Amino acid sequence: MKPRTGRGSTLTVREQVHQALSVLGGPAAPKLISAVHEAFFTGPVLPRRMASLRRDEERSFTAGPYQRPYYICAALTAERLAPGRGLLAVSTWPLERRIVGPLGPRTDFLTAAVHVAQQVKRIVSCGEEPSEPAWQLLRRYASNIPGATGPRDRERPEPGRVRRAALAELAVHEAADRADRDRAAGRAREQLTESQRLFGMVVK
Amino acid sequence: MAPSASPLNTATAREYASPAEAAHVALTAILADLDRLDRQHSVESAGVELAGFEPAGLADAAIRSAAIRGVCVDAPPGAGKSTLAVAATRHLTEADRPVMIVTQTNEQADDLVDRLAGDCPGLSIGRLHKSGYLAPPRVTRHAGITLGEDAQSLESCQAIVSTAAKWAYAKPIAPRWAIVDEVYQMRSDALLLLGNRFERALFVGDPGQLDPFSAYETDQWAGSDFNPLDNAMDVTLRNNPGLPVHTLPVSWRLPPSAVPLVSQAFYPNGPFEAGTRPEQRSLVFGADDSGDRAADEALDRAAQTGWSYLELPHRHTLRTDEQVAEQIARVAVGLLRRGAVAVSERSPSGGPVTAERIAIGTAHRDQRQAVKRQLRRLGGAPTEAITVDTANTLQGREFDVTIAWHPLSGRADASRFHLETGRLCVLLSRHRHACIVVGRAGIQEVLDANPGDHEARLGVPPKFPDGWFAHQSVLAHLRSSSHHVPVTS
Amino acid sequence: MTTGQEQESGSAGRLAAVRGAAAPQGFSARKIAALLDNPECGRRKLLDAAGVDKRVLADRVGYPSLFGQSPFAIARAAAFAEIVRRDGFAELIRLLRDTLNFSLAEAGVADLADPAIAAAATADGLSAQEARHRETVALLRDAALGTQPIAVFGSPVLALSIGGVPAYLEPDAIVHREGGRFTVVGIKAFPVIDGQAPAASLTAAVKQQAVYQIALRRNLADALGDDADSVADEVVLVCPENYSNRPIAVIHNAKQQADAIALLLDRLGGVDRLVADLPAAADFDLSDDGAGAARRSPGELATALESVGARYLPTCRANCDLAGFCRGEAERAGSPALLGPDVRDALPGIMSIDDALTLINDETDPSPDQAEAVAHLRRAARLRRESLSRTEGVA
Amino acid sequence: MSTLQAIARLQAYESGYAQPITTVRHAHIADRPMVFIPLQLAGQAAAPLAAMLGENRRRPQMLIVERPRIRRYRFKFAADLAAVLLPYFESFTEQSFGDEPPADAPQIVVPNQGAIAFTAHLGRSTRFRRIGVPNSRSAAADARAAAIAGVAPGVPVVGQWLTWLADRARLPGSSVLLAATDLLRAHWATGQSGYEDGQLAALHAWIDPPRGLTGAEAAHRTADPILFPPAGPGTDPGFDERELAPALEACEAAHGDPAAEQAARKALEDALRSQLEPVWDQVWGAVALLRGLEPAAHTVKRWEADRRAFAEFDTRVRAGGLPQPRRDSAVSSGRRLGQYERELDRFEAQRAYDDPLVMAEYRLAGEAFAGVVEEAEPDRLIGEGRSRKLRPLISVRTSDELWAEPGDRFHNAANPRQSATVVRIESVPGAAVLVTVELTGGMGRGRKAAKGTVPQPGDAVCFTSLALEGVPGAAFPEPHETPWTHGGPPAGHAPTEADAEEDWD
Repeated sequence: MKPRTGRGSTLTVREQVHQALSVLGGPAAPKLISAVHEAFFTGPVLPRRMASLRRDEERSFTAGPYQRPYYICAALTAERLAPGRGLLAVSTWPLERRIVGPLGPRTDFLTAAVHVAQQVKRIVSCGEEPSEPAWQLLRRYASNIPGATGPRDRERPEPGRVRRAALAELAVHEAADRADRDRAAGRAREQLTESQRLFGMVVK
Repeated sequence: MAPSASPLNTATAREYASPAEAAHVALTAILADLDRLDRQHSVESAGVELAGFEPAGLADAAIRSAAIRGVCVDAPPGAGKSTLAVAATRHLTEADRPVMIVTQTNEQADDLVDRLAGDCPGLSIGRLHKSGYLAPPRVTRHAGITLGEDAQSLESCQAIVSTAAKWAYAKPIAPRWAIVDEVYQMRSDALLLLGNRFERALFVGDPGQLDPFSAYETDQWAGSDFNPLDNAMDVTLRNNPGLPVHTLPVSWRLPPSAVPLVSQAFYPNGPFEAGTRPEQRSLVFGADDSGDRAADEALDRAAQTGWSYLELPHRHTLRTDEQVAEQIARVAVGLLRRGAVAVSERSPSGGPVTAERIAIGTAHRDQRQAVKRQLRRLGGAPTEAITVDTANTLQGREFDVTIAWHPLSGRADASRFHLETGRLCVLLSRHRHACIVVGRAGIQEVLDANPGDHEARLGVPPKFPDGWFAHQSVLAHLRSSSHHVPVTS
Repeated sequence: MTTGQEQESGSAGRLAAVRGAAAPQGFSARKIAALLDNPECGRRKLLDAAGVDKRVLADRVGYPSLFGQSPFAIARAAAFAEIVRRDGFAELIRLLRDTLNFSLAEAGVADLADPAIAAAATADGLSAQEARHRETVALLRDAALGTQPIAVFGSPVLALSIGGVPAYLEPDAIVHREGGRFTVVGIKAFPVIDGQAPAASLTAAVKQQAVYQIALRRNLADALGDDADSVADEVVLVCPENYSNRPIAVIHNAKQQADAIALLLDRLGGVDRLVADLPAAADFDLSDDGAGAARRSPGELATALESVGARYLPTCRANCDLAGFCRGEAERAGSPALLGPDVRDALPGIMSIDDALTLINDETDPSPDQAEAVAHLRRAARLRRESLSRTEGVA
Repeated sequence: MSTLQAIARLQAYESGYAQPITTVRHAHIADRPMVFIPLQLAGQAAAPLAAMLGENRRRPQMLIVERPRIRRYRFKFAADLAAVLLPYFESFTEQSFGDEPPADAPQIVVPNQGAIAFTAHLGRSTRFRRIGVPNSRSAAADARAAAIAGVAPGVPVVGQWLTWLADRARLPGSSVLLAATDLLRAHWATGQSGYEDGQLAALHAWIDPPRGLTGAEAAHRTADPILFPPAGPGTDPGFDERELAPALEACEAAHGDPAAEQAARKALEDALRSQLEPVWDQVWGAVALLRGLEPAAHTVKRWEADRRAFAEFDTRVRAGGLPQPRRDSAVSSGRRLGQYERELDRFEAQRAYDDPLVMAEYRLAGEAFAGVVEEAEPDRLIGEGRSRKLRPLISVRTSDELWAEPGDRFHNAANPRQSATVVRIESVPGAAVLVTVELTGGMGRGRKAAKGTVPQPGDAVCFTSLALEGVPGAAFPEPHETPWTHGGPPAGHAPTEADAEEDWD
């Protein structure tokens, strides 16, 4: 019997994590994943349920590679290609997207902002009211991106504006960040086994 | 404390041929700023464009903006504060600008009146005073000084001199230029009381001396831009960041032997140098024995090196340590008995160091009393004219020789009060020739064990130098073999 | 003035012996900053230098330390730190842009708590802290030389030698402006309300950051050659704003605290002497013999403690685990210190409360050195008697 | 601390019981004080956890916050507090009429300075609130209003009152908000350090130990935080861990299930009561001890000032005045400091005039002297013709250490309006001095002194340099006239929406 979350969801944890990560479009820590799931799906995912997830996925991958359409895997630190602390990612993403260099945390944050803003916009354009957690999440991004909010919309940031602001800052980091990712991804392809490419290199 | 960033930095003496020249340059720069403010002011009140405002090197842009209404001057000990006040008064009154002069004590007010009357014949001077004030000879001896208890009766005078306290109660008269003296000893709430009596002001003060204080202890305004407990200079600068701040670069009081220590220990932000050369100052004695060996040795050291540290054996004592009080009295009496003569640029042939030219400085009032009693006992009438006072009251005064009761002598610990930088600075910077410090052994240990609480407050920039550090460096200097006179037994 | 390290290089071994078989207790920045509270207390100096766990020791000698931190305080601190750190230090980066004018581009982050760092280095036989320290220094160096675009160093590890005892210190963060200075950042859960923070907490925080400043300066100097002004005198404290959870940054100049602590650190030479003066038999071994029996009895430990002079102040109870023991000692000795510095100051040259009382009550005659103080005390006692007798009924 | 107090501490240590350092009580104790003991959740500045309060020692009221991390519950606490305090305040305004001060005023007694600071925090975090009425300016505003709905009408008002109390408590000699530890320390010296006197339990034990124990023994027992919980606002970390944490978790878990909520709330209340009750008794104990002392003459006057101040602020609140600003302007901070300083001088002088034991401190410091009149020249006149004035001379023999010099001015402690100028000081046998002073004032109108206004030979007299009446402060400019040196006129401080909606998490 697969573990279920409390709030009536019929999805497994890995499915919920996948949902959330697909919204964010980049590596994320369990707490954020939980917040996203609460904002747009069926409520929070208890972080401790995600604790063993990466290891379970790795086990099932090594048992029979690519048996599943996707695996919840690791993000790799650019320098050591080791699993980034506490970060979860999706195996179907291009390797570059799972690399975390010095600018990685920032660009992933901005990318996530873009996607979250789009998600909220979608809900609004369907004439529905986004949940308070959704607004909370959007605020969390908006308040930390220059130009994402004005004096008027601190409470209910305007998604389009948040998106534009995030893209604007992304443009600043783009080149440097891309270079880090490409370089690291290249090394990973040369040096790492398939499993390591997904779950990172761990020095024993 | 010296304001950190200053828009214009008056050159330090090093860059000039002579201290005199450096001082002159500083003075000229200050007067030039007064003119700019004044011109801008008159233009403003005339409400016309600033046409033909010739560009000058200094903070003209800033000064053109109405924000700039004052000039600040940091003056280390004996750097010619009153000379500046007199010069500024003459400068402004000659341009038909009446002046109000604000001092912190009646002593200072009378001194200034005396100087003004002497240096500016023809200047009409008003001395505004409280009821019950008795004008001292140095005031009454001049003609052309009008005394009065209310400002209106003096309004016709070009310069009106009074204490901040009296100005605060005086009936308002038409705003004039203000010259505020000893502004670092003036509390900001005291300036707030006067703020509407002037439109432009020259603020002069010594950043190294004691901060104003209140018997009511509170930190409720810590970090506020208007903390009434802060000194008037700091608060004015915090609210008017653009004000030009000058530094007078030369001390005409302190002898060359004293300047290096005082400057580096207490004025890291505004170093200064001596206006005199070592050979211009000397202290000689008629007799070489006063009957007290320790006192004589301390006096001889002081005469040779400008400093001596008379150190009694270690022990914890009451604040009023009779032995220290007695030793101090013996030094003072010895000074008189041995007929000390001070040779200086003022009196190249030498003038006697009379009781009037000697001061004894203490930290506490009861110590002052203890010393006075010992003086009466050991010296009698001849010592009556010796000034014995606490650091607070000695501020701004000048003497030939001073004797200081070390604030940490005989103590088991060092409180914030005893570590206060300004207190030590005042005690060590009143003299023209020599300073004798008296204390008990063990001060080093007390310092090492009590580094001070170093309390942090948001919005309150830490003061430099820190009292604990100043004490450490001063003590290191005093205990060096050339000044140290330990008393055994 | 020679530095503590030079003087102390030899004493580390002897200190280890004093500590015995128990695991050493590392120096924390707070512990080091505590030097300012009571620098001349030999007892604390020695025990800290030897890395003895004062809390356990206090327990063993029957004066359990009354300190403790509420789980709520701990949880609150952790939760707030999480807010500041999450999303790649997004909140901190916002604050750096507002308060230190960081440019948009300066958003690079390094996580020095990443277990991979330790993992990688244990391979070369380093402890986790050594490894993180090595990595920290390497990255700081790169930043200083401009080869790495890192603006925020999270959980770096600095090294500082305390009287010859090496200590590893972990600031919350160090930030760096390209071509600019390094600034120590502390994340604190006490609030800044209308621009003011509780004085005690703020002062403690500033002193703590000052210790990091010293370590950072010394580490950079070792790595890059002397370059004192590459570290800003100002520290940044990130605290909750008013009554909310929203982080706000405040800047404070910590030079005074740093100067004072640095000077005291260099004077720690005293430890040498303290160790030397310790009786051969005395040590503070808190370990057990493996069979669960303590190596040292409470009695032995107490005797060892008494053989090192302490400088008890009532305020010790606010900042030292051993305060209870030292108070007990002062009580047994009837020391005036028991009644606080004010009373002690009123009794110069009088060593015990009993002496004071017999002198005041004219039961003994003062020594010449005491005469003055005693005369004053007797005058005071007389006035007190008079005034009380003048109004019966009270007392 | 003076040498006299050092002596008192030594005697307390010797006897094992606290010793008096005054002969009368220098604070007013109201007929209907209200004791207020707030507790706060560790780690947060103004997170109320509970409070025990009331006018009746036997019927304490308890307020608790079962979910202290949730703002709605904090506002509920503030509302509950208002529901107790506001009626208490109003009960004093009913009888007030016209310019006469109300017959009595509220008096809040808290355990310690920490509680006063917490009172200020509570005031600060509630006084700017607006009552949450949704107003359709924008969706955002509505959402926010919804969020702060439940801010009951009383909340901003009680916020202003708490702020007023905390401000007034800074004023020397005021008795509207008193800390029990301050009250006790101002009247007794213990045989422990001043630092330790900060703990109400120990301090109280030294002064009023249970039967069969000395103060020292009783104080020793208070070291156990389980028997003697701290007096707040911080709770004992051990208690937090063992009892509070589980109790609060239970409340969280029970949320949504009324029955369970009831039970959990009850459990929490019991746990908190165990921490509050001992303190409650100590504070009331302190009030009783102080009541037992005879009030000093001037307390009446000072309490009248408190009553007037109360009435003034009450009118201001009723008139819907603005809440106090976050920080003082230049002018208001200047005015306040001036008032504090004048009150401090007056208070210290009054204490000395009211209390020989306090006066003794000044005698020891050489700022006062007491003795017996040896000679008197009661009818001495000086000056000529119309300007002839009555200036009696008296010579007082005193063994007090006197620092004075001829010309120094003193005041007759028994006749404050009479000042005495030192003419000469001669030392006489028996380690004493003979002080001759010239008297001015306090002798009636005529050329002859009114009967009994000039001390006679043999009279015991005391003269002090302390003056009961200080000089009034100079007039500060009006705020709108704030000079350029102090940044010019400040912007007004009407609370903004942001103030009203400030987070409180």
